[in-house]
Amino acid sequence: MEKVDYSKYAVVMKGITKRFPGVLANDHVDLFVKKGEIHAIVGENGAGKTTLMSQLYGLIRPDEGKIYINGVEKQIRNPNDAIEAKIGMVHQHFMLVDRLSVVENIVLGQEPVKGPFFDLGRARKEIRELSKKFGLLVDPDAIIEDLPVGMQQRVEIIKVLYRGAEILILDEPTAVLTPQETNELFEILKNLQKQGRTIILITHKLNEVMAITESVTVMRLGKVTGVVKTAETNPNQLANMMVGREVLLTVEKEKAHPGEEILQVKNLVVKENRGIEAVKGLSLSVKKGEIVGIAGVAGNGQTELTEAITGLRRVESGKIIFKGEDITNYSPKRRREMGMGHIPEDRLKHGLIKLFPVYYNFILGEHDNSKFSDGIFLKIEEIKRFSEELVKRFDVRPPKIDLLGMNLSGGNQQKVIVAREIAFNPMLMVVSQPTRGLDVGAIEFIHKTLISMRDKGIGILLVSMELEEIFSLSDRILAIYEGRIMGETTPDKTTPEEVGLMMAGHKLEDIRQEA
Amino acid sequence: MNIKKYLLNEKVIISLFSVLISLVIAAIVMIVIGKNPLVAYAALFYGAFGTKEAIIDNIMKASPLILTGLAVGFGFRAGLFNIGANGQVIIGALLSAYVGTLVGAYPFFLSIPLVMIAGMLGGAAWAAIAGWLKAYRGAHEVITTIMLNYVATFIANYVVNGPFQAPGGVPKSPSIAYSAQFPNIMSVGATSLSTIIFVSLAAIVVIYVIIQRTTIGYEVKAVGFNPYAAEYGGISIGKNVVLAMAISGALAGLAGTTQVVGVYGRYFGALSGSMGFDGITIALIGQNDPIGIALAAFLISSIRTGSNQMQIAGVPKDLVVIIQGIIIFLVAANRIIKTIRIRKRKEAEA
Amino acid sequence: MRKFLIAFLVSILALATVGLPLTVFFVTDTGGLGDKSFNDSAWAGVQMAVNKYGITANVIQSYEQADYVPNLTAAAQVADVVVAVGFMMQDAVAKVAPQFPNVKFITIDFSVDAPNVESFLFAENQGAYLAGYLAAAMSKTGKVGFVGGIPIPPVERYQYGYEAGIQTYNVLNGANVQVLSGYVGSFDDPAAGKAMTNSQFSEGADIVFAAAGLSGLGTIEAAKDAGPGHFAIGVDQDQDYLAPGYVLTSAMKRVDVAVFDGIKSVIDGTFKAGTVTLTLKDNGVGISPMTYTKQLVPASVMHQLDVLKQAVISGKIVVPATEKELQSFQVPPIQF
Amino acid sequence: MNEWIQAILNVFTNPTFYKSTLTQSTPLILAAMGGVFSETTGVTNIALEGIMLMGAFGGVMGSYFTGNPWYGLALGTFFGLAMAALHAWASIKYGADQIISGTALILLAQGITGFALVELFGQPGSTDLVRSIPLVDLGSFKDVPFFGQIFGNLSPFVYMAFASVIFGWILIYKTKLGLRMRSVGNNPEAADTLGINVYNVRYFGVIMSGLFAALGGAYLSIGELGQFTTNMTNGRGFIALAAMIIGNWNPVGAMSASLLFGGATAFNNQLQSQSVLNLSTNTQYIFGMIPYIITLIVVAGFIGKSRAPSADGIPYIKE
Repeated sequence: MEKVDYSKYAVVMKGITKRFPGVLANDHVDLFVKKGEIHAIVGENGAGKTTLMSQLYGLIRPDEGKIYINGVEKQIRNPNDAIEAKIGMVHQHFMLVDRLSVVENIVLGQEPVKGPFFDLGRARKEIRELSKKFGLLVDPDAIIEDLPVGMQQRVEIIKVLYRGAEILILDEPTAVLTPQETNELFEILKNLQKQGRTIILITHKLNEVMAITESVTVMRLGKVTGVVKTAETNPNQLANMMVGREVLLTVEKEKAHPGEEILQVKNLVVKENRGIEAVKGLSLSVKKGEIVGIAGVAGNGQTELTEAITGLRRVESGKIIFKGEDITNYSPKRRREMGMGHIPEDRLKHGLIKLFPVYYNFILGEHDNSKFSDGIFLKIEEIKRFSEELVKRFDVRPPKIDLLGMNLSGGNQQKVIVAREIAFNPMLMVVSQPTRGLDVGAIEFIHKTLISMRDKGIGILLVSMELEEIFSLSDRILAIYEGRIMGETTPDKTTPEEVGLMMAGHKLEDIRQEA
Repeated sequence: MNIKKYLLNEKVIISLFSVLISLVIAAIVMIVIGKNPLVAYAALFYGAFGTKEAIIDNIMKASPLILTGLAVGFGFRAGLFNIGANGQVIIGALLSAYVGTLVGAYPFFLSIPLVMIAGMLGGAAWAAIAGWLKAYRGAHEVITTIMLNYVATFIANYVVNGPFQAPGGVPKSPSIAYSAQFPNIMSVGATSLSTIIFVSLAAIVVIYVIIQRTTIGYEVKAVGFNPYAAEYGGISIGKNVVLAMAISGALAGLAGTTQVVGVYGRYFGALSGSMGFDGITIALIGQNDPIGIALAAFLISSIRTGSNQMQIAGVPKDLVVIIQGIIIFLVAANRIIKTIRIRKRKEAEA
Repeated sequence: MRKFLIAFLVSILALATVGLPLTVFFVTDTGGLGDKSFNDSAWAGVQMAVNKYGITANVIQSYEQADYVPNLTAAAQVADVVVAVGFMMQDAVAKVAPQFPNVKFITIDFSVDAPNVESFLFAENQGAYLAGYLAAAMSKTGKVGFVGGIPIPPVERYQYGYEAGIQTYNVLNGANVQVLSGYVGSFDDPAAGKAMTNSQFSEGADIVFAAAGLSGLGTIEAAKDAGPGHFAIGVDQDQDYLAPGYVLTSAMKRVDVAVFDGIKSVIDGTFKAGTVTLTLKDNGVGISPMTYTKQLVPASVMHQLDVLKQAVISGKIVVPATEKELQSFQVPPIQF
Repeated sequence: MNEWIQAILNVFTNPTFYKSTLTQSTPLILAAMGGVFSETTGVTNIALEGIMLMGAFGGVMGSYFTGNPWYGLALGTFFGLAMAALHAWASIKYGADQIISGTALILLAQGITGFALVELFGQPGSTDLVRSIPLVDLGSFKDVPFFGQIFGNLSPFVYMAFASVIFGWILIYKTKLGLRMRSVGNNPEAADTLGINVYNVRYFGVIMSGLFAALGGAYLSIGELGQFTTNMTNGRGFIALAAMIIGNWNPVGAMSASLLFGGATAFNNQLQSQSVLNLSTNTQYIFGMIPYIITLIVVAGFIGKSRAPSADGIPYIKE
């Protein structure tokens, strides 16, 4: 075996293997990260990137393999060991205590004390110094739940720096950011790099990889499928390594033939859970046979918008008109009966009942349809027959209808939801994040299904955080920012940059005027 | 149904283990205080099954326990912890006793259903308060039902010491009309086997069907498993929380009613006893399954019935409460038992 | 297996009974032993009989009221005499007793009409009457208190007898002693009893009579805390010893004597079915001998109590037992 | 009507009403503080009632066997700690349903105290009288009108109760341990990633709840009476739980709500003791309901809204 000098490397992970019940999450993974570089780990969802980093950070322990930090073998049994080894991690889902202040979150676990008491003054001072040094401005006394996502991410980064981290792991840091915020983040990262920090970036966005990293480790299905220098590769090659075949970057589709307007939203105002307005006087319309894509960064009112349209959230003011009827105050049930389908953003929260068998999940929302019940009793035989049919038609695996929802894979769960929503012949489909967390095969399937629905004349409102998805599916694109539509365009008349600017709060007119 | 599969079901094993472990712990306690557990358990068994009276008594005790067990279990199905069955028993019993005193002029086929409906409505309404507070005011049902238990007790005490008191100054209601009383199947000595057991058996079937076969059951379960998805599916959470509490309360109210129409013939003293709390034990042991609940109710009633005989053998009655506490504890922390089993399996493999 | 078990058990139980003159089973109500009230007192009576006659005795405590019938039945199956205590058991005894014509039942606080049941009732109001008079006579503040558990008939008899005693004192001595009455709502919450008593002390009462089961222990504790000049009055049993010098007296109800006499009558063969109301006359109720407080009570008051006692016994005074009777109660002219 | 005004005025000008409010609130404050400690770290503890009962029993047992009530206090708290540890063990290590585990512990406490009463003291119902913790006598301050009557002669438990509130408030809001408790109660995963041992912090919170609730129980037995009687806590644990919720999981709030409940009871006692009113015996039942109905109204959010720690009641299970 080749002898490698580990001391050049900030991080070496050697032969890391981690098994979860039924899954081999990491299969003898090797990772070499040089001191002072920005190193990307790319791969599809489920490739094992986060699992690998969680082991580096001590959140879970490897079944096999060794970890060397700066050439020295380290036992990292828990985050404390990681922090001691000067490793810090910014998680994809922020690890912030939302009711505590910024200061309290940052110093948590390493609190400065004065006698028996927690020294808030000193903590505040230290944080001010840190944020000045790295250009990460944030109000130390703000309560986390009141801060926007971008700010929260800064808190996360300061948190890591406060612990003196030399090695920073960032897990999908741009997922919740606008392109502009992303650029700011990259500036910060480069600045950190200049000050001698090593950065490991988990992502699946190849343009980001190309933009700021020095080297890349590609993972697929728990294994490393390639290690390359960024300068010596290109997105297509990386994509190939990621998915193991040529990827279809665009979806094949005919030109749309929109019909009459089926959904109109007028001056809609909706509040989010904490009582703050999340949708602020938004208007839009969807015609039969077209896909209207809503582009936006997470947390700009998309969730509230779709929930209001489907009846899951109260409307403060404004109108929702469906098939010419004002449905603003209709129950979700009534909307369903009128022909509104909904593929929800969070399939485990809204779309599926994990503890119900598949055949019960197939009738969710239609259980009192006369096809499945006589008003009191369920027609179990009929429900099962219907479910068998759908399982076959949508190729749900394993094809067992009495399996519990929780025992299906994410892709198959999504298939169940899509199948169910299509099966009731909706006229409008509100689709939110339909491919989040799915593998390429499933994504392709869902995309094709959506296109074929459109071609059958169904109106589709598509909300997605993936700009690529919006571009490849939509007939019209609307960009949303802080609960307002910033502009409308079509994929062939715009660029991702332009939409990105809208997503960051610039009005389309203003952008085009400036240009 | 595949019986073998049913018996090997993890939940069933957890219940059985919990009961077993608690009996073993109780046996150790008995040894510590110098009593022979074999003698005590033999007495327990004899007290529960040794005589005709014991068996009848056992069935009579199990009848309301099946109902409170179903009540708590149905609540659990909807994701609700109805710790207030006691209060619902009381209100149901009071109302049925009141109606029972009014229906003397009617034939039994009218008065009996009237009284039963009154009792169920009473329990249902009382529970629905907690349901409404949960669904529309966000108040946790554990707190509200505990509070409602106290309020119900005070109401009952007030009523049977005042406006609804039988002559003679004893805190009990007047006797209900003869036509509203359930007939006995048989009597051995002073112990009578009343037809109320059929009410409980019927309730098992009805609840089983509701849970497994009806849209109500579908909706209630959906709300219990995942309220967000239920709402997404057009199922009203608020309505179903109130409905589930009301059904749960109706069962508890029915338990109270059976005591009025089949045992005492009136509202009488601390009629609810510990039925409500026992219902929790029973629902947990029965794993919220109607048939499991029926079996668990018989288990608890056997322990309760037998414990009187155990007292005579010199073991304080409080031991039964300890046994129940341990069972609930172990079912709650079912991972303790799972861990023990896994450890054993590993040892066996090693 | 089952047959073996039954045989085994029956033999255990039989072994315990063979060769002894009499087996007595005592079935408590849900209050159970340790209530410092009629259950304890009844058990004391059973023990007296055990000591005197060498009978064998056992107790079954009822966990809930649904246990009454089964427990009475179980007891009647093996015993010669069954003692049942507490008026909540009335219906149950009425059901069980006729099934066991050869077993004698002794009931306390309620009566059942059956050829094998001897029932003992108590005129609690008569004992409380004397206690009330004594309290009024001893009060320095002109206010006395009453703390009840839950307003059930025996407790109410104590209350109205007590209030009648105070009224008597006022009328005969031209005084105006007031009574403060309160209920704590529970028989087993001594802390609540103590708080209620303290409230009454603060409103000027200096002697408080508690007819509140275990809650009444709080009253005694409160008197002790409040220091000299404050007294509690005990109930049911002689509770004077619980805080010597602070319990003025106890309004007693000799459940023990009743039970003992009942058992004795069975042994003597003089058992007679029917209802006996024990009164001052037969020392079934009364006030305690005041072992620790006698010296504090003026001889004149002692004398007056004696006179009143005789008047009650002779029927000259009919002590009220209910609120209604109290309202129409007229104190007859008494010469001390 | 006039006599009512007169009576109510009497109540509020009587120092005993205030003293009684303090003594009635003491067990509630202590137990509610227990609840605050446990739930701040994210573990629901409805077993307060049972822990109080064990504390009450241990207090008398220790005092009985050693003759020293302070040893009783020590034993009572030890019992409380043991109960809480059991709850912690099941709900933290084994991810048990915390409400059900709490229910089980209440039953266990009732069973154990009832059983031990018979086995150790030879009789059910109540124990013998034992020495209780002496009152704090403020000497000549007692003679100060009004205030002397309120504060002149209080049980040390009353001081302990208020001290526990100050202690709890400082610990939870002013120390690093408190910060960790709050973080664990709101987002255990986040705390975990910062190397905070979620389990240990939760064990600490739950076990502290055992300490305080047991003190509350011990007050009833060796603070007030010198005796243990069956089920002497009589629902106070549940009232304390309600006080904690009404007090928004905050020590000071919980204390205020406890004082409200204690005051309601004291008011009830004092009002019944007003001879001018001449209340019927049956009114007791109406008065008795008041604290429970207040609780219902408050938890229903008709008076202010309270908000539990985000992760309250949710077991934290790694991986």
